Amino acid sequence: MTNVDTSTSMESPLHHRVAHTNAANAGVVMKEDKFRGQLNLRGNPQDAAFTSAVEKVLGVALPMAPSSSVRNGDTVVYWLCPNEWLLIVASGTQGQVEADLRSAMDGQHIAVTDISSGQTLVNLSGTGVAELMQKSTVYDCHDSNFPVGKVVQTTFAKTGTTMCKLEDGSYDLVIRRSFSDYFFLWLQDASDEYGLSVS
Amino acid sequence: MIRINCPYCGEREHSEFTYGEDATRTTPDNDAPMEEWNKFVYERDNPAGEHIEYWHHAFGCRAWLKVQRNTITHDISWVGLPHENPEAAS
Amino acid sequence: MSGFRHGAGRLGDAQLNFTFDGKPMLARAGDTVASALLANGVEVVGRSFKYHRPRGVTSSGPEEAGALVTIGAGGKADPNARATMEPVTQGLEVFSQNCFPSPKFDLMSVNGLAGAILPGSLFSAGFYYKTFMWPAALWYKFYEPSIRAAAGMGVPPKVADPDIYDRIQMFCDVAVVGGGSAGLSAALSASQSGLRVVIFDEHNDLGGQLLNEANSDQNADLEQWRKDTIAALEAADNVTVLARAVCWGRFDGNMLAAHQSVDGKVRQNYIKVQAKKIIIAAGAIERPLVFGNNDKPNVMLASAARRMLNHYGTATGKMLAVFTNNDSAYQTAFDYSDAGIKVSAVVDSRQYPSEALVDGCMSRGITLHTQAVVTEAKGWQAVRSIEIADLAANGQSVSNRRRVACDVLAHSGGWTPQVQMAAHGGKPPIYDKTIAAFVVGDQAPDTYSVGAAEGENGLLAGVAQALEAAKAACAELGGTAGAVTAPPQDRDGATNIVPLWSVPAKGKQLVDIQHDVTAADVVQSHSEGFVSVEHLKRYTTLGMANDQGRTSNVNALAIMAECRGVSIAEAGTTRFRAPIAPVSMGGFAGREIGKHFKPVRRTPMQEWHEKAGAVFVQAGMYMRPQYYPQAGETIDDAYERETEHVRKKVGICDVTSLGKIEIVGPDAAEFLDRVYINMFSTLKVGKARYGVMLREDGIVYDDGTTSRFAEDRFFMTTTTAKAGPVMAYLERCLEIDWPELKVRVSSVSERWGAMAVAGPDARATLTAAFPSVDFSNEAFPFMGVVHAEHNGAKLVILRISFSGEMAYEVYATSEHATDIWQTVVDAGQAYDIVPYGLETLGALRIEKGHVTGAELDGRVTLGDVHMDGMASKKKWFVGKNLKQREGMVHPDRPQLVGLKSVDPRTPISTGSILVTEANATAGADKQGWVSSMTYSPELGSFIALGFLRGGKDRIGERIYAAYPVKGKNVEVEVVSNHFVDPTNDRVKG
Amino acid sequence: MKKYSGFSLFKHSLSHHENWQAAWRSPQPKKEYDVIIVGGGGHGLATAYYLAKVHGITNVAVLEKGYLGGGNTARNTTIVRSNYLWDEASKLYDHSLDLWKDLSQDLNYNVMFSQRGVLNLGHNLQDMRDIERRVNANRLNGIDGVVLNTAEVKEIVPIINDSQDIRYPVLGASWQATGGVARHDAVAWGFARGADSFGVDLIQQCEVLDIVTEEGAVVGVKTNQGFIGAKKVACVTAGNSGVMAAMVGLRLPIESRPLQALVSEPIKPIIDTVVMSNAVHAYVSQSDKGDLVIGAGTDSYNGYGQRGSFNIVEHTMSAICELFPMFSRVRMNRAWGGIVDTCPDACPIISKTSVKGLFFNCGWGTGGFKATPGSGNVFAHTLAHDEAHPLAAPFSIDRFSTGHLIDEHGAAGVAH
Repeated sequence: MTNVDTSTSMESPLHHRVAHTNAANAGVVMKEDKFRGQLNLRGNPQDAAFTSAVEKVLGVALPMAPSSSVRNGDTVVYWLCPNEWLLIVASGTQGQVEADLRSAMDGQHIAVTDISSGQTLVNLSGTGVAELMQKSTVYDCHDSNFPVGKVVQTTFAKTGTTMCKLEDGSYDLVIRRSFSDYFFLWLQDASDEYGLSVS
Repeated sequence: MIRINCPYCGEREHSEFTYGEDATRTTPDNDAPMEEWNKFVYERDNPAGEHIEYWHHAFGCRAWLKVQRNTITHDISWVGLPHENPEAAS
Repeated sequence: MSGFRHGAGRLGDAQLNFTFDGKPMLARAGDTVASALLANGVEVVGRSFKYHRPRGVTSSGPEEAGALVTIGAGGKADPNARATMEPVTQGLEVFSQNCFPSPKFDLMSVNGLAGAILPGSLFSAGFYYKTFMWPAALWYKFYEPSIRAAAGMGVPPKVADPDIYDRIQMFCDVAVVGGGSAGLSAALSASQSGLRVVIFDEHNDLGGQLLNEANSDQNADLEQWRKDTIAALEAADNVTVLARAVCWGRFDGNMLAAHQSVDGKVRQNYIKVQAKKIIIAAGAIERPLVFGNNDKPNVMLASAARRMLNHYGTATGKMLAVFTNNDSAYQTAFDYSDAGIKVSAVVDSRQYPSEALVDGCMSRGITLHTQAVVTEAKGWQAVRSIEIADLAANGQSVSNRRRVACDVLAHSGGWTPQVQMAAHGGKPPIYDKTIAAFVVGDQAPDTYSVGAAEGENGLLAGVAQALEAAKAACAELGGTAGAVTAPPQDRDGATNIVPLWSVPAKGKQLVDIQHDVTAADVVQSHSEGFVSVEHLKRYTTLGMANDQGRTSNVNALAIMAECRGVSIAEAGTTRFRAPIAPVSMGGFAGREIGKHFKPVRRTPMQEWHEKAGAVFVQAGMYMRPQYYPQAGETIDDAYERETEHVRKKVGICDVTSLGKIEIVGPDAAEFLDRVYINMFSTLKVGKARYGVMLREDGIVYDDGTTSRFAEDRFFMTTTTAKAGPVMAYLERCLEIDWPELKVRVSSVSERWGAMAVAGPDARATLTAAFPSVDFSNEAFPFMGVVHAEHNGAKLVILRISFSGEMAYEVYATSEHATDIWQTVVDAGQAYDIVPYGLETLGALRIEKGHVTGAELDGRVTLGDVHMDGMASKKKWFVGKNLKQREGMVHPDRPQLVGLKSVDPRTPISTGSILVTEANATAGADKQGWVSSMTYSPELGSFIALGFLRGGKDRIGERIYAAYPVKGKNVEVEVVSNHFVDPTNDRVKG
Repeated sequence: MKKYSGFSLFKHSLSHHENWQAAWRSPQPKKEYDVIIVGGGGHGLATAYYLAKVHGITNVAVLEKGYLGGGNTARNTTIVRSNYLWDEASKLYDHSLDLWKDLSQDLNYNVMFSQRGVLNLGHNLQDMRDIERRVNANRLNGIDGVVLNTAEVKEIVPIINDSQDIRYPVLGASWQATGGVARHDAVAWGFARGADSFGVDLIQQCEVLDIVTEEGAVVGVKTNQGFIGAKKVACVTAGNSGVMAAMVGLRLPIESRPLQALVSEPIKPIIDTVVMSNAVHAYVSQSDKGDLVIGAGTDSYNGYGQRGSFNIVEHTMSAICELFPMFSRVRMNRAWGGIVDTCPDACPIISKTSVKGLFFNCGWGTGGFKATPGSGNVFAHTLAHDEAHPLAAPFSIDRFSTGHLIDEHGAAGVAH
């Protein structure tokens, strides 16, 4: 896991919900991966100067295939659009990464925006997740349509999400901060029959 | 439900999108006479049949798309980017 | 009573108890309410819609139009349930409907008597429209209330439904609608391709017509085939079997919708299936024959009588008679006879039934009447005998009427393929003479209609069609359908039907037995000119009952076609619309009710406000603090205190819900110059500027403050309501209108928690909170922008004011926002800082004459709110062209004004209408309205903002704020909308 | 025309109802008419009726491509009210409401107009402010209306969910007691029968293929039954106005979209007034037959398919179950979509056009049914006098170029 900043001055979007009493052998397990650094990157994928500069800073090449992602330790890059990516980095390092990207791409028409505190990363796993997804999203989450590593931006109940399927079959969901409480309340109800555990 | 094949994200349910407007209108010059601006802002072909229109993939990649849809059958015959055009646009 | 238990059928042995109108009864596991009621000898289960005639079980499926009951009580009462579709569960409470005091003796049946006494009923087609008009007053007082009381069927629950419903989205390659022999075969075959398959059936037991077959030794192999096929499907992990799921509609993009009944925490699942290919094997439904009193209890479809006996082990009577115009009904007579139940007659309207059938009757000693019809069913409440007669060769008259004893009459008018689902695909069905019914014919894209649903009633032939469809569907999806074993026996599908649309004899011949529409009504609507099928439907309400006309439509169309002297094909059908069967509203709602109806968005400081005892109010999707009451304070006390305190000292307010957008790129300034009416390219780095946007039609769209962080980097704020729309609008402009501009926009609304700190002590408070920042007027002037860090938080501080006081907006990274808020609050203790809510925010901005959503309601022009001067003459901007239209700049337009109570303690209600005369009444000249009001502690008076015709030039005038709703009428003075500090000194101080 | 009455009904019952005369003739089209009305829906038939009755112009044909009253007249939630915000709109709708009051007697056809009152719910402070302003304005226009609080709403609709801690609590409502509902089909049939009795030709299955003009003036229409001449042609073709306009090269400020509605199974009386909520998009009343009649919103995109996006219905169902939690077990029995023509300012167009002799009555959006008699009445005047009826004048098509718009969003909302 990432080196979470435990400074009491910080509050994750779901901090007030972790006290939730956990169901025994829950069918749905929710983990909030708090305070991950998240950057929105815009640039021209045809521009080698841009792509190589990013690769230098991140240590991984930008994923170019639609809906793909790359991972390197704590650094994850989601493809969002041909000229837009979401960078998820170790907690607390986003400032440095942003600065490095700016200096590496000085003068180029790019945009790097730190959106770390604006959204949170939530992992959903468990035997009930497949059914939970059928109730919560209009996207077909079957492996044949949603393989490991794919990145999907879609709706989740009445909010939006960017989600990625992991090797273990669990889902990482990016949830907007102001909607995260609603997201939790929905999860609580929709996973009622499977039991929900939160950590 | 209408499903729109987003050139970036693939085929998605239309609840991920928001409708923009008629994509066949051409914006008048900034200094065009008011009459022209009036026609532009208010008048519509509003066809019963093939309609070329903008959609915003608001809950997806947030791209604005140009879509050719039949307003009677809701069949979508073409999806592209704002500055592309369907060959058989009618 | 006539029905009774007879044999086991396919039911389990488990005994269940249930009650009917409180009377205890026994059932077996697997019974439906209908089969159990019949087994208990119940004949009359309810009353009909219009005439309140007795009604009993008429079918064994979704087409049931007679046995509508209410299941359960209290919040779980389920009115209009079809007894044939409801499984009996232990302790189930069943109630009859539309009758008082009991189904056997119903007071409202006088409606029926009136019909019985007069040759033709008073309640004939369209009778509503022809009477009840004189005297007019009586319509409301008497006629309509009586009609309402008599109408309706079940009694709806009066208390909330305690059950849960789920909405489920599924996806599959091949969807199969119908779990009969054809559907089962298609699904199994398709599943062997490895593709994803979903199969629906609305019954608890899959098998369709196979369940009508006797569960006997000679059918053992057929029954085994059914069981094996179902087992194979349930075992396959790429197949989803949805039993008790009525697939009720097909929508654009091959979406199928279904409601599935489930047991457990959830009552029903509303399932949407996105399919690539759709195989419709929905089967066919038997049609009733149209003859006298054909609605009488114990008149029942032949296939239903058969299923009751063979599947449910329930004999529907002790003496059966059969009336048919085709072959299929004979098997019912044979099965009953073979089961040792007397069959008193088979009445066949055809002259020459096939030899096999004739022999079948003879060998069983069943009297066969050919070229004969049933003219009338007899019996006080249920069938006790029938009157039959010979049918003339031309079919136009009858003779030689005679009585035949029986206590159940099984009839068959042929079979109607279930084409609705296929028809939803857009193609109108076509009439097939050989089976005297409509079939799909021209298939919709990606759709295969097979088996009885396409008019093929033969068992093996239907299965063959199904397998063909599965093969084709899989092939188109790049898969290979597997080979499945065909059923070990065949059933001939040829019905050799000779249509008999109605029996040529007088008497109440029902076409739609649920809405009491008679053959005479159809004839009458023809003579009155209601000849189009849609007119017929609407004029007689035929086919509008909850059986969706499944049993009535074809008969009615045929009768109408006869009247018009056109072919049935020419008469056509009404349009098929979803749902094909009634489905609960709760299913659609799913869980998206209560707190899930619409999300509540929270700001980082939400908990802080909750702890501080704030009262919250809806603001878009947010719940924002309205005010922070102290002990014993009313809302007025609270906001007046908060307002006064901000003016005198300092207050803090959560403004996180504002939209925030980062605009980056070499052309960012040019971009802003186009979307704002005023100039932003001239804005200096480190400065903020108020901006206004127009719509293309020149109406004010949104306003906010935009700061310049760097030459190519701006930070825009929008109103709460427009945060989303403005973001989408900016993206639209860049991608569609001005792709040449090098600009990128990103929403950072969620990134920043925002707080306004306002009041004379704001500077001192913030200086104490953030010592690293120089808040001096020189270093940080009005409209200045400063970046800072504090305890790990990134800060952006703007010196802008919405209150008219010296004020700052502090933006802090969201995860630190509460900490920063607390830091400011702690630092502010020295100045008794108070948190303030929307009421105070409103009071302050009204005193200052600033506009918000209450004024900018999507109807005002720049001139209306005195902002025309802001619009740059040097450049073009969105809305510039049309804002000049004569009607948009007309001097008589209502313009923003301030209003002051002449008596300072008299409130000016929002929503008052501005008039010039005191005590305005109807017809008064309305000159404007009051958009927002407050008490101004500073002015010691109630004040308001409003729009007044030509208001700009009417300062000083005394007019009235009329509020007729409460009979109020307040004299007000028209003043400038800048009540407080019009010269703006405080914000600059 | 044989008069309808309880007695006639009784008399006919003695003869098995076999001797009723047709409600209207089925004539062959003449060569030429004084006025041709395109569209045999409620508005078109009402226009024909008032042309004949009020203005004595009876050489009139109504051309209907399908069957009479088969368009939006047959597909709406039948709500009648007049509590609109702006004078122009409220006066027009109130004129209509006045005509509704004696319509059954006037037509000798029971349109079952039932003034059971209309509630427009408010769910937040701004709703309530808008409601108060609207009702105040109504009162000063002589239109009845009161503003109710939650308890008063509960008195009128005892089954409504008055809990204050739901997402959209009922804070209050406007109440127009004179509003109500009517039997929508009967309105078309009544006007048709009435117009026919004055000699107006009602021609069904007659589709207009083109509007023929000479030197900028209308001379007639080309139909699937041949050319039919007329110096005045009035298009009252909701859901098709854009298509009609295109025939003479006009473009209208109109977009056509599906509006959906649905009915439940018939149930015993449980709600005897009309409840509308723009905020949550739900409109419900109970018909005399016992059906709950529920209105949903319009699609966000253009469509002519007479079927809409089902998400809209799902949302409305959530709203209905939120307001009336006991309805969740009640079943939806039938659902349909009508095509509504909507103007940018949510107000209709009743107007001459730049083509001499060509008139349009369209753009009623989601609220046209309630206007049926009034619309026909002022449009007939406009046709007869070649100049707008005073109540119709503000709804001229010119308002878009002059900028004198009448924005009824909010008051109209997607209100039915």
